Amino acid sequence: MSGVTMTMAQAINTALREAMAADESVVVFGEDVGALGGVFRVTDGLAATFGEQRCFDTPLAESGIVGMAVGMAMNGMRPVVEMQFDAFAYPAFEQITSHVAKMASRTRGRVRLPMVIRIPYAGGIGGVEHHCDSSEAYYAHTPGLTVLVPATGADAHGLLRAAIHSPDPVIFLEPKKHYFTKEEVDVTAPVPPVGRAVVRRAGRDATLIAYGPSVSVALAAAEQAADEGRDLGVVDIRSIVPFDDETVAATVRATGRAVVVAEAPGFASVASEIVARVTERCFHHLEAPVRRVTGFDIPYPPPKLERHHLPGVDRVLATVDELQWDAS
Amino acid sequence: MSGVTMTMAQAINTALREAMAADESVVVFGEDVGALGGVFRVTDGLAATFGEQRCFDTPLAESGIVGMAVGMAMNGMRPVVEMQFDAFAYPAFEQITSHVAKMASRTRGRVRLPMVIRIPYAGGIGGVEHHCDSSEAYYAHTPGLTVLVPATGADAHGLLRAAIHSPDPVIFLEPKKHYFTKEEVDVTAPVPPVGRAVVRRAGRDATLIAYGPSVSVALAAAEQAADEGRDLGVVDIRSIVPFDDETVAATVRATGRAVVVAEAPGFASVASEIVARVTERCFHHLEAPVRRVTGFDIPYPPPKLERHHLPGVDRVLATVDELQWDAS
Amino acid sequence: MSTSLAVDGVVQLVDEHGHAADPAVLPPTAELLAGYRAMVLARRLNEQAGALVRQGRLAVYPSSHGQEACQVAAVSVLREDDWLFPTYRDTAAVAARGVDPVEALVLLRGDWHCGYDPTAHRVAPQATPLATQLLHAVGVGHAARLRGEDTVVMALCGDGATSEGDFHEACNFAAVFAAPVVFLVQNNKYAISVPLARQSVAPSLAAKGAGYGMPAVLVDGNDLAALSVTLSDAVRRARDGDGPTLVEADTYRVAAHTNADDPARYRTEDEVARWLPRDPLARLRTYLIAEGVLDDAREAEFAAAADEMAAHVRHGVSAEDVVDPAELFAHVYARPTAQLAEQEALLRAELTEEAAR
Amino acid sequence: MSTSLAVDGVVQLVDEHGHAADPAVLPPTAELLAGYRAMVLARRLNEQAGALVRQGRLAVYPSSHGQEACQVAAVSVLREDDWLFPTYRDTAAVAARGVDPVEALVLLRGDWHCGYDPTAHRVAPQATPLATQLLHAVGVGHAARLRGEDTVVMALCGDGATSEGDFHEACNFAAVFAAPVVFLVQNNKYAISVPLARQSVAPSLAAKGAGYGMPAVLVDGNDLAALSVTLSDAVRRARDGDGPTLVEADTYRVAAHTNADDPARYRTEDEVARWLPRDPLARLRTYLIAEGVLDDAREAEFAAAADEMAAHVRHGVSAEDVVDPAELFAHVYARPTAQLAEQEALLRAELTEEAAR
Ligand SMILES: Cc1ncc(C[n+]2csc(CCOP(=O)(O)OP(=O)(O)O)c2C)c(N)n1
Ligand SMILES: Cc1ncc(C[n+]2csc(CCOP(=O)(O)OP(=O)(O)O)c2C)c(N)n1
Ligand SMILES: [Mg+2]
Ligand SMILES: [Mg+2]
Repeated sequence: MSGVTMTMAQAINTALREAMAADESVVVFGEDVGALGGVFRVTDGLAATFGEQRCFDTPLAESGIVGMAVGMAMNGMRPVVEMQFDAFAYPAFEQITSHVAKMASRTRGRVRLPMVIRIPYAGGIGGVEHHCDSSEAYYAHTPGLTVLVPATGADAHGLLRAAIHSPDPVIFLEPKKHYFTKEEVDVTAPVPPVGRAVVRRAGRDATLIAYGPSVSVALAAAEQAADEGRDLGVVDIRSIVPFDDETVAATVRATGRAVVVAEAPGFASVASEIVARVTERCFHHLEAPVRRVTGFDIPYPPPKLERHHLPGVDRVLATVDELQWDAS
Repeated sequence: MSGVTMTMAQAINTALREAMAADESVVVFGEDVGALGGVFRVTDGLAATFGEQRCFDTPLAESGIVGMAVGMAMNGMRPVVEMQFDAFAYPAFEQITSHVAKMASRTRGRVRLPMVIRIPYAGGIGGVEHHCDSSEAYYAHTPGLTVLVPATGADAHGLLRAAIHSPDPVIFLEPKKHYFTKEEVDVTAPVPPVGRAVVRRAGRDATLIAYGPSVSVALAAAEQAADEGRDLGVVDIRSIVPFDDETVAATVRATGRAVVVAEAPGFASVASEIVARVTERCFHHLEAPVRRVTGFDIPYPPPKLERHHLPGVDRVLATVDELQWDAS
Repeated sequence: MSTSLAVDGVVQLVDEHGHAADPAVLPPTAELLAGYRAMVLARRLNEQAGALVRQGRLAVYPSSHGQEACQVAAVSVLREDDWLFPTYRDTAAVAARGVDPVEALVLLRGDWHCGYDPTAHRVAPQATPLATQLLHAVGVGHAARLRGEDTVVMALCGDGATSEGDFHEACNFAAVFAAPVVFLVQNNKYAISVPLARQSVAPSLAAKGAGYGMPAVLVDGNDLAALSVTLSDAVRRARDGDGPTLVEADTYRVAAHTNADDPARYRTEDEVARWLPRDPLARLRTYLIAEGVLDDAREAEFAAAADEMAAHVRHGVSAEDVVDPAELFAHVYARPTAQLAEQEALLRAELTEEAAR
Repeated sequence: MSTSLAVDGVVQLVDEHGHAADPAVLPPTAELLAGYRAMVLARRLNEQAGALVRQGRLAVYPSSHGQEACQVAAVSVLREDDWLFPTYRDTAAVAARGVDPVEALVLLRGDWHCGYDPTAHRVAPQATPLATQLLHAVGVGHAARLRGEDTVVMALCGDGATSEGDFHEACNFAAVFAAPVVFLVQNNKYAISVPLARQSVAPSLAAKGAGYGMPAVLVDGNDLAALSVTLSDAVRRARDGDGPTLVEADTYRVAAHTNADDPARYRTEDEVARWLPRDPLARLRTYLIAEGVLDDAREAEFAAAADEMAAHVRHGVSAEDVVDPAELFAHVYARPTAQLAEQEALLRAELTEEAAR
């Protein structure tokens, strides 16, 4: 692999650069994405390289940003907009649910919206209230949206290229705790397909199903379980919508046991969906009910308490322990 | 039962009247709720009876309505606001998720928001786009909100009284297809508790789990199944949050088979949650995976096509047929 | 023309008696005649659609009766490559733009959410969620500007919609980016039952322009001449790169909000009656007759065109043009997901079974 | 006082050289002296909090350095039973209102989202989602009016926040309901990195008042005297039932957005330097010395008070005051649900096990 070591933020920056260089219609805008390069520096240098017409700051209004992107996408552009933090995408919720998601259906496919809404997402950075929400369920529940969540720098790069290339609108959730995680990224690798999960680790005893910020937790748990003699596989969903039933179900059928790991509150969540659909598909292969390790059903905690809320290795392994091992 | 025959709209109107008469701090506001009495006439006559200070129209802005209600609840009132239709609550989404749901936690319980957001909800009335969304998943996934969905006139009356009385903010989803369904309602009945499901029909063979507009569908399906010799029970969830695991799990354990019926798109929905938690709790009692009959994962269809989308008796019974009856 | 950009006072060129104080500032008579004809068609469309609702052939129709001058002027000032962003109430404007009214009525007949191809006529889908479309209009305009095109976007909304946050964000974005957008607020005094006084206590809705650094004009919304001149000016400014304009049209919703509405609950017949003499068609008719360009023959000609259009609408709306339910799955994504393909298969199987019964 | 309600021109009573053109219109000297003292404390709080961030004892601090006149005046014009709605940047205002600054800093120390009791001092939690709190302010005010109370609400926001839809809806609701709210926009020229020119191309943010039918005033935000007079007027109007006022304070964010920010990326040192001579403390100090009411003894007294406050903050912020994690479940609902009780039990068991290891 002809990789370069870079942070996830740099991988995303690289993807944006490549897309902007390749296609004049790609424009980047949002709050502080211009001169500042974004509060996480993800858009660093784009305004300087591509000019203020291609990368620009907007007035401070998220509904405005998304609504304007809708119009630009209606008129031949491929906007890539940034919501500064997860909870600050909520003012744009109406635009997202009532227009971004529905325009193609509304117009019988005559008006498609090739746009990407990038959202620095989830917790683990000690951010104050409103800066750490895991909001994927809202989007995943809304038909018409594609919802991608990279867990690695390589996927952040590749999936963002795929997202910008997509004819459909994409919610692109960037696990902010990994923004500054360094990794070797091969920017020449082929763009991964949208809608495919990936097995990050094979394992015979049970399957951990995770996405985004929880993939590293699942991998660490599997590592530790291995020391204790239990062989856990890890599936990284990557694409929440469309969902890759094939990969996930095949893995769970093989192990007969599964735990879903996700940061968001568990109730009516993507984790619930994964439990439901895996159970529907693998029922007679299951030795134990599919379990969830999720955030609690509480508002995101203050920084000093977030470690209690977030699914950690211990909680994952404790849950794996409960998968009725005696029964088999 | 000392009932009076009335529509669900009248039952809600009665509950509002009683609450306003009993407590000066109860105020009703929203779009067209004053002179017009609401587009569904749910607030009919309240302005005339209680004066324009207690029931009034606002400027046309849903975030404004909910945000103002937050402030009024902070300052001693019990606002009951109406969102005109389900999809028109989305502009208020930020206020709902970031404030309504979080204020009590944010302030360590020092500021509670005793407010109710009434939302005419779901489909079945041939409404044009944006008038028929089933949006319960968005609210149910948001910790801090109580989410109630009556299926009958009596519950609409009783649960709304309970909602207005609650110290916590309540999302009150009114199945608009039942607004003009007539029913005997005993307005002197004790106010039902929040958080309790109710068994609408006992049944030994399998359990249909439904809420709101789907309860009547489930009951009709059970009726038809009975003719065909299959004894289906029906549980009406009523209170999505808090969720009554006890009642639901007990019923499913007894039958060993269950189908969840709901109008909303199934992906990452309340139906997913019910499948997941029932499976977690009843795994070894299940003869077949818990199944879902939900709306498709598509934007709400145009009026002439909605019947294809909505879970109907046939689809429910076809799914019941698939519950692996040979296996037992 | 500077008069039309004055914020104080209402721009009016032809008064309700059909009298023009200063004929020199009026648009060419031929243009006014064409506008009158278009208003005749618009009125007829409102009437025909209303009749179809009463016959149960349309589910619902929000009429622009009384607002036909706005409906026509909003469109007549546009070039073919400009864009129109209409609301649910603006079916007549959509038709004036050249969209087949039968296609426009697909929404209200319940067959689909939008029956026409928005790109073919550069007419956005008629917007239901209030004020949301104004932001799309800004985006369409800004995209054109980035490509160096001189497209202009005409964005419509009602008085009620001005209270929404999206109205504010759209005006502000347009002003900050000098986007080529004309915001035309049809102030018809009601948002369903809620009167203007509950939307705003500002002296006018045009007064909002100042807060965005945007020129704003209050114009007699029942005066086609005044609207045409005002909107043309605004379009020219936008086209020249001088940014957006806010135009408030002072008009009145003569009909109910929709057929489902009961206006007796919130306004008097007297109030409506006071507005009827200000009818946009009547005054222009008087003026054109006085000018000698409108005579019985012309009127008959226009009436015939309206008849023809109405017949086309009656016929088209009544045709049983059933949408294949499978289309529900076809457009959600460019390529249906496996999940949707499964759901479509389920529905198809059900339909086959249903048909077999 | 009518001068302070003039929209054209900036209300200024004490210029940057400490000179008062018309001493007769100034607030009583004792009041100004008290205001100066409060600004000294506010500045010290900004400095102390900044130091604690550098020491790693606070996670983050958005400083109001340079905006102390706004912070102090917003509070000094209120009665005890009035309400204050502050933002994340308004910690100094919260402290000026009598809230223990240590409690206010709980948010930024990361222990909890709000460390004080909002009802005790009638200070809402410091708002993070921009402009959202303005609507709550309207609701609090409207509720008071419905009960016949003459409470007034002071609602703060920044220049950036005026672009949000909620700003628009709050102003409009307040105007329509004549709610007793004073909107104080601290126009400090930046929203993080985004300069005012990207928020608005209107001649001023005060110009937005016209669109709501709301009196609006542009005031020198570094002139405590001008702010006090202007805000007092606005509070009086609100109290008298005459509705809301929009006050734009022309000021400058001297410090970075927060410690995490790098202003070198978007503004020059020169620009900052040009604002320093307009410092709110320096000019009032000059004026008060010239008036003979401020001398070295007084200054020493104020400095001592500031020292004491700073020591209290240092000590309080450093105290290990750990919140019981179980509290995460305690307040979500008035009575924890069975589901939350289960989750709390899980956490408690984990913590017990952790402790045992
Ligand atoms: C966001 C949103 N909220 C509520 C509604 C419901 N609704 C439909 S029309 C209407 C009144 C609109 O009034 P106005 O903007 O004046 O337009 P008009 O109907 O008078 O043309 C309302 C409240 C809606 N369509 N969208
Ligand atoms: C709804 C929302 N969007 C984005 C943010 C992120 N954010 C925090 S502060 C800030 C700038 C605010 O600028 P301004 O309103 O001028 O206030 P100032 O920081 O200058 O006091 C931004 C964009 C937020 N807090 N809320
Ligand atoms: Mg109107
Ligand atoms: Mg600012």
